[in-house]
Amino acid sequence: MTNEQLKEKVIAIVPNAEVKENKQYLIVTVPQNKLYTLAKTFKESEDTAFDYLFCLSGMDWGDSLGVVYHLESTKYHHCIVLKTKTTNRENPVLDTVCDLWKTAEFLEREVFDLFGINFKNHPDMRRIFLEENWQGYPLRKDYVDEINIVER
Amino acid sequence: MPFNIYDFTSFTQWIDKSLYDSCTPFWAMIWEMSIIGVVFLAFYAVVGLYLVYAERKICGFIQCRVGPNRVGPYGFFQTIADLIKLLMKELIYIKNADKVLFNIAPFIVIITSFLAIAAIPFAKGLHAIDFDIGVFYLMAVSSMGVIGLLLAGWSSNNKYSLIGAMRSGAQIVSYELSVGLSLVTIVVLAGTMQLSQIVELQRDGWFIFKGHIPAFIAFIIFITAGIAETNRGPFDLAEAESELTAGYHTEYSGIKFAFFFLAEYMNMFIIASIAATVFWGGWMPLHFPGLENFNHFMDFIPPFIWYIGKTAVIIFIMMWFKWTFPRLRIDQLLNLEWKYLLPINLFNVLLMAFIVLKGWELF
Amino acid sequence: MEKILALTSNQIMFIIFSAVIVMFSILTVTTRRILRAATYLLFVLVSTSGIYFMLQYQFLAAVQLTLYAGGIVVLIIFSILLTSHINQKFEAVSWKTIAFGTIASILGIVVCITSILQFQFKASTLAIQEINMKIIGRSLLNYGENGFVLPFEVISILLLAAMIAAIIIAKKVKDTKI
Amino acid sequence: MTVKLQIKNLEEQEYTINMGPQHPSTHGVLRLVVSLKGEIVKNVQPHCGYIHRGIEKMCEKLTYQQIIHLTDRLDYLSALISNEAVCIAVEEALEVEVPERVKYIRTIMDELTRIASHQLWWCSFGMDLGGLTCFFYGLRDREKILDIFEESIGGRLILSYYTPGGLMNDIHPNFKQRVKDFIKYFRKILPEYDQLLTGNVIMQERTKGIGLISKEDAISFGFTGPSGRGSGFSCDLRKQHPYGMYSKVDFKEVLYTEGDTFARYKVRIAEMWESMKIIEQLIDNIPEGPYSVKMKPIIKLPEGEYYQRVEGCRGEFGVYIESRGEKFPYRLKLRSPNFSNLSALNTLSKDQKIADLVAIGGSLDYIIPDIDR
Repeated sequence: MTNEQLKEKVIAIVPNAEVKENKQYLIVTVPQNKLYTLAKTFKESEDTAFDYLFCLSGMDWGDSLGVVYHLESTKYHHCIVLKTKTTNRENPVLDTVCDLWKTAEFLEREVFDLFGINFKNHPDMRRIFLEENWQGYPLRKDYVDEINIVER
Repeated sequence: MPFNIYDFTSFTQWIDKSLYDSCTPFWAMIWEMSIIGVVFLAFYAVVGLYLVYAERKICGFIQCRVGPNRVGPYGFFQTIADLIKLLMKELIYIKNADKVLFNIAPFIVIITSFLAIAAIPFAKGLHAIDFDIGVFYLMAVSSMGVIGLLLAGWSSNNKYSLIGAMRSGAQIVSYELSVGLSLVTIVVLAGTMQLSQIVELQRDGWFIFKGHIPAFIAFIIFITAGIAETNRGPFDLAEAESELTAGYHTEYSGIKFAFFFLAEYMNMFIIASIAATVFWGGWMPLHFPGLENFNHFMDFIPPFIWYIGKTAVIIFIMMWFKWTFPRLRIDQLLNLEWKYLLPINLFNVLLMAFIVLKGWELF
Repeated sequence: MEKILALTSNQIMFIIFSAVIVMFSILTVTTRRILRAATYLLFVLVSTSGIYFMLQYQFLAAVQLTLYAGGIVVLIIFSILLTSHINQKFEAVSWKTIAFGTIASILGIVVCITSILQFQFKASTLAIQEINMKIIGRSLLNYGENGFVLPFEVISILLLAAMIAAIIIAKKVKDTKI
Repeated sequence: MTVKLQIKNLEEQEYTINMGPQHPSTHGVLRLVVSLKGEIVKNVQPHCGYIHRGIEKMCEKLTYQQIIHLTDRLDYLSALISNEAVCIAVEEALEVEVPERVKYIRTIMDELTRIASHQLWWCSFGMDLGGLTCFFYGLRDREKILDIFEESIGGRLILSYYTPGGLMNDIHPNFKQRVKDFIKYFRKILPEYDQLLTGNVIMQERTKGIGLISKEDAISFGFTGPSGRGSGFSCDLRKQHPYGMYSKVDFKEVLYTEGDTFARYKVRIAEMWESMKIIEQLIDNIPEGPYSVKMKPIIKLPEGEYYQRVEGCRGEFGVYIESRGEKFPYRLKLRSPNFSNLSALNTLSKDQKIADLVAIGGSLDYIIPDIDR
């Protein structure tokens, strides 16, 4: 499927999605409540078949926190980038995709650990790298650690 | 002093007689016991240490490296240095271990291997005890060593140790059957269990040659099961270092660890000795009926050299196995014993009995 | 001192072995840790086989070692390993049990000692002689006089039955709703 | 009199052991909490983070040239390949075309890295199975590659040879000859690996049918690299999304469909052969020319987001850069193959024996710094 067709499909499912295209990928930003529906449709429908989530990155855009999903279809070899964000920095909650792609279970735990984004319906939402009693979320831009982070 | 390197009988009798002549029976006995004890202890330690050295050299050779080569010429004193290090090491105190059993276990392991050595004929007349039931005695004694491993594994209060102990227990108890049955095959052929007689019967050809195919099968099974009984690779599941760190002796340190280590090597030596004695004629030179000149030439090599040589060859084979094969899994290990070795062995005993009854002699 | 020096090796060994047996028997029943009890039992059994060796009764001694020390104690230890934890201890024994135990053991001692004292030990003139393995083997599989083939067979059938039963018990039940 | 002996039913009793953080089979400081029933593994929970260094956070305060040196420290056995991901990402973003010579050398170096990495994997896999001799055989041959690296690059493990726009310095004049000598030598020596381990009955029994994962699961877990290709998941980025010289050389993507430990083993052995093939095609044709293009001392990526995927030795390695036009990346995410592969460990080792868990871990070939980052 070409990027154009994918774009049409995205708009059909989520009309208010923000679609951008760069040299590599089609980048789709969707509201947080629509992400799971879109992801599920994309994974399950026959003509898209995005069965391979090759990257899941947590993001801190300053005003909002979010997650970027890089998807590929092993059947058609087309890729797409999904983005979703939440402006709630105190208690950010997004939908989990770990029932669609099993790799997301660990990757989402990583995002939770380093960004503090909670994933709804995730089976095992714990910190993965840091200790259980670690204060704060290190990869956020406003994280302060006076001892270890030296500002230049 | 009637010293003869071909026959130690007169030598040992001379020592015995001169002791009983020079002092009261009580002291003579005490002296005799002490001499035997010291000689065996020294032998045990030296053989154990140099087996470790041999293993390191052989394994180095197999793995394209040199092995120990710094302490003494060719690293000859490396293991002695290691022993001194182990002796001086701290004995780590385990807080929640069952201290009595924890301390007893290495001794049980080492004593059982020590007991077995007593019955092995090293050369003509060089024998601590020549039991009428020599083979049976060896099996009986070697069956007790596993208790030490089980106690060590359990009393360390460590899960790895416990798994290692369980494995070694299951393994040794199973493989004992094969060791026993393959020896029984030869006992059927020899008609005696006395080790000196078994050796003597091989004057005109070793049992592995005389015993047709069953003796050969029995030898293969004995070596396989023997390696398994000594917990050596590829059957070293009890101490599988990639899975269980060190198995039953994970928590041991210093000299107590050295005991396990030494006992492992001595058990290997014992298994090799038994194999050499029972299958390859012990100290008996290589003889073939009819080739008088050849036989006579072979007789010039002292029996002790023959014995050591044969044992060394078998030990080398065992080390070769260890450094070549990957390790088995526990269920495969038990399958091998119960589904293959044991049935083959039982059939083999029957075959041997049939051959002996028919009186088929190879030569 | 004079008396000690006059002892023969057999007597010394007998004293050592019996001391070990008595001591470890008592320890076996008094210890409150089950694996230690099994280990002490091992020492008792090994010492007993030592006495057999002393009597030149080597076959029985080796059987004692294989079956009791190498077989049964290993099984006991193995089953303890599977079931008990290192910190487990027996409960302290109540005074009633101690009283009954004492009475029973005193009675036992009295019976044994009286029967031993009443027995007429005859001095044997026969030299100590090893019992040949061949004789044992022949009589074990002999159906004539002094033959043991019937008990031998009966025991083997019993063992076979036990083995089959053990296999059936150990076998996992795949489907519980039969 | 009540002797309280709790006879617990072992069939229903699970107990937990900690494999690691210091354990010979985890190849580093990974902690696996393993629930066992007897010898059977019921559940494996990896606990990571023992060497978490926060590389992604560090990258946010480093220039792109400096980031190269950090990517070495992720998967130290495929250091050059990780470097390449960052380099290509930066080059693509700046629309810089690197000279042909650079592409040739990068591809040869990548494949040498791959062979070296697979050799070390073979060593440790043999050791995990208990065949200690493998370790020395593998290291003996790996040493030869490291010598080649040392001559041209200067380092042996953490190489940092690539830089945005080309290479740090040119290859040594001996390089071509030594690589050719090595290929000649290794073509003879690789069948020895098969003799020692692959053909061994014990090894095959230990690995066949163990640690099964289906193709669907492999894709779902992002189970890439040789491990994924053992399950038939065609995930070789050198074929799917070629970079460097890969589109111009002839090589096969090794695929096995069994999905067990032995398949993963065979994929890696076959990949060594393929890598040698690639190097042989390139080594004689390295064009003359500059080894680097002139870049500005401070690289500023235009605003936007860039993603570069490369085929690491253990699977897909990805770099996701979001730039806001500064000399530092705004956010740099590293997609590490080992982390995704590790997430499948529980599925792979369910209901296998402890010994199999070790064999499976060996066949996944995880590198802990890459998991923890």
